[in-house]
Amino acid sequence: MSPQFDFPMFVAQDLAAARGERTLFSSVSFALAPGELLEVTGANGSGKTTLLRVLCGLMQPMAGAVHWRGEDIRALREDYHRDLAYVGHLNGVKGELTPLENVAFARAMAAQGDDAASAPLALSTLGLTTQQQRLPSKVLSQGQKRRVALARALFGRAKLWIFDEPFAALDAGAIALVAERISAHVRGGGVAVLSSHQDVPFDGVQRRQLRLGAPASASAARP
Amino acid sequence: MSWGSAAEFFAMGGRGWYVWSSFGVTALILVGEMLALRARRRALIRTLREGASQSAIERIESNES
Amino acid sequence: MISGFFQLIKRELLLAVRRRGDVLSLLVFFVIVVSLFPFGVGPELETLREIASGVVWVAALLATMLSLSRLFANDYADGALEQLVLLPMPLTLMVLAKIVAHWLLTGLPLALVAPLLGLQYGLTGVPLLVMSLAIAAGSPALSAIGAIGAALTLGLRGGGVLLSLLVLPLFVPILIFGAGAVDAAVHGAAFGAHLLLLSACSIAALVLAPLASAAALRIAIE
Amino acid sequence: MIPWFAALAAVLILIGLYVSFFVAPTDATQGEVYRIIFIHVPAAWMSMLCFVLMAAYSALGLALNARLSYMMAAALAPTGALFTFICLWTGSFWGRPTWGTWWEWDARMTSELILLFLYIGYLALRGAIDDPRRADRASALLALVGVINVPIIYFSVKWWNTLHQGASVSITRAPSMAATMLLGMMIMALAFWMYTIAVVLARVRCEILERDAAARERFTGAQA
Repeated sequence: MSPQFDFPMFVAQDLAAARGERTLFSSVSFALAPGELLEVTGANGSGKTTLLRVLCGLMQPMAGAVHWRGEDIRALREDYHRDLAYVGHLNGVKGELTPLENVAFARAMAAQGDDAASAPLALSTLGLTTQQQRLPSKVLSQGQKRRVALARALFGRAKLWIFDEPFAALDAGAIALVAERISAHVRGGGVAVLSSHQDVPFDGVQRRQLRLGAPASASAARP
Repeated sequence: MSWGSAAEFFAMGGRGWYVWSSFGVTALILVGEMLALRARRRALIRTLREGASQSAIERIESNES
Repeated sequence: MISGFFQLIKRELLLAVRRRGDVLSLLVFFVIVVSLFPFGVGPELETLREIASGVVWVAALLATMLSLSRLFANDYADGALEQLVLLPMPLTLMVLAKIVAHWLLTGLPLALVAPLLGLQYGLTGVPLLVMSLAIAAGSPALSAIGAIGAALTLGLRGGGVLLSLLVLPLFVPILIFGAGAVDAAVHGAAFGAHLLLLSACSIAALVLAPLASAAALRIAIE
Repeated sequence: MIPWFAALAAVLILIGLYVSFFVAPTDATQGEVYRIIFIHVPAAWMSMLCFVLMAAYSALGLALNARLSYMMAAALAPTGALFTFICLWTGSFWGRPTWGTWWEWDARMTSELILLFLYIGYLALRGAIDDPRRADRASALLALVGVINVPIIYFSVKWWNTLHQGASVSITRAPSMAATMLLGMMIMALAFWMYTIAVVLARVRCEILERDAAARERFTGAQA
């Protein structure tokens, strides 16, 4: 199914979410066409993580809906997950397994079993030496574990990338590498939504901002 | 079923202790639950009165009756 | 879809091999608990033979109970659970895979070790075989129902005690049929019905529990 | 509306007591002590009814995501647990003079005991979760799993009981049910039902106030 370029792939309609009784944000709406990147910014505790978790279906919003290719993600569920790659605050890397095993497992589960061989390639492009790839992940540093988590997502075939502060704990070299991968993905017709505190340049990409925490309803302003 | 005398009624055929303690415990629990609820409600009203404006209290009490 | 199911079981077993201590500590706990009873009840083989089925089964129940928190807690802590929920495969199937993996790491070892303890209680021959069969047939239900409890109490304070409070009452039918089977074997009575009832419970649990457990997981990771 | 149910409950209890003490005849075998049945059996019925209602409201809550039905389920739990406790207490007090043992491993009493554990599990789970949304939905799921297991537990206990002791006289299969006895139990059961409605509604109102107060506190806190 060739992606029609004008058709908005990823739409959020007046989303609202709360933590306990306190409303974090309300009537958040945006529509992303292929080849667009949305950056969610806002102070700590303004609900960035909650919004991203609602977008990938981990959390039910109090109000509003999220549509992927015109269908509500609650109805799509598994099909939606096939097109989604999510990296949250937690890396989701099993300490007892080596980075290779972690990425290979994720790759096999995401029904892209064929390129299990590309796991070493993904890890090495993110700066993990072959020797490091064979150690149990728990001995790696936080930055290296973050790379393993990103390696799982950055080289898959998912069309929609949702990353929660992907650059956290990464050094400058890694940040450039990851930013480049994300830009390439978006330029190639993918969609990306990410939250971050550092202002990282994405060359050749139409970037939109969504500010959370502003008292009035936050809507995505075109740059 | 008529009881000879009040004493006989309480003796309950020699098993009075069991019968009356069962009924007593049941009564205790039921009444206790009611009182606990009433106390909880009164405490809530008090915290609400301190925290909130007077109008909120009237609204609560008005929809009471 | 199905390859994913076995992939997940393979990973769980791989994890267990890397953390060899877990299965071992489970078995040691099982053996110690069963071996404690003679000190309380006295060493006469007559009485031990009578209580053997009950003691072994309650110990198996407690051992399974203790290892239930391992089902989701580690994945919840390191974020692997989120990735599991976001897999392109139904979460119910993935939970079933986890339950089967958990059974392979608890129910099966317990069923293999149980006959040895039976010897300790003066049982020989058929009852030992029935004991192992009963535990093997009943423990899938323990893992399945336990998975619901583990998912419900994920990340809560006092998780262990709370988990046992929720799950042990639901284990009672399994305990009754399981201990009943061994007891019947010990007294030479027919134990076929018991084993059938046990496997029926297990099959029902393996079909229904993943649904409830998946729903509980979705609630827990919010 | 609550005072109506409370008044109705009080009236019905009085009538029930009158019937159980002044209308029901002395029992041939057990003499007077069997009168405990007039609270033991209705309490057992109510403990079952509350659990089923709790599961129904939980299912409703999960389906419609309606906050109120979660609250109704939560409000039913303590009352149901108390009725289970009353049933167990009166059962053992009745067993002592009649069968000489404080605890009779009879099928009905044993499953009542397990029902009490289910109630305690429900209340413990609800107590352990702070976030109201998760507490509602997790406890609703537990109630559903519980209600599916109650019949299984009952039949397995019944099967286990007949296996070990043979068909011993079941504690609640009282001596020949004279019409007035049945009437007495029916009235008491109705009285307990009215009482439950009154208590549950009152507790729901408290729950609403509490969540209202919590929200207001945070709101006023934020403003100050």
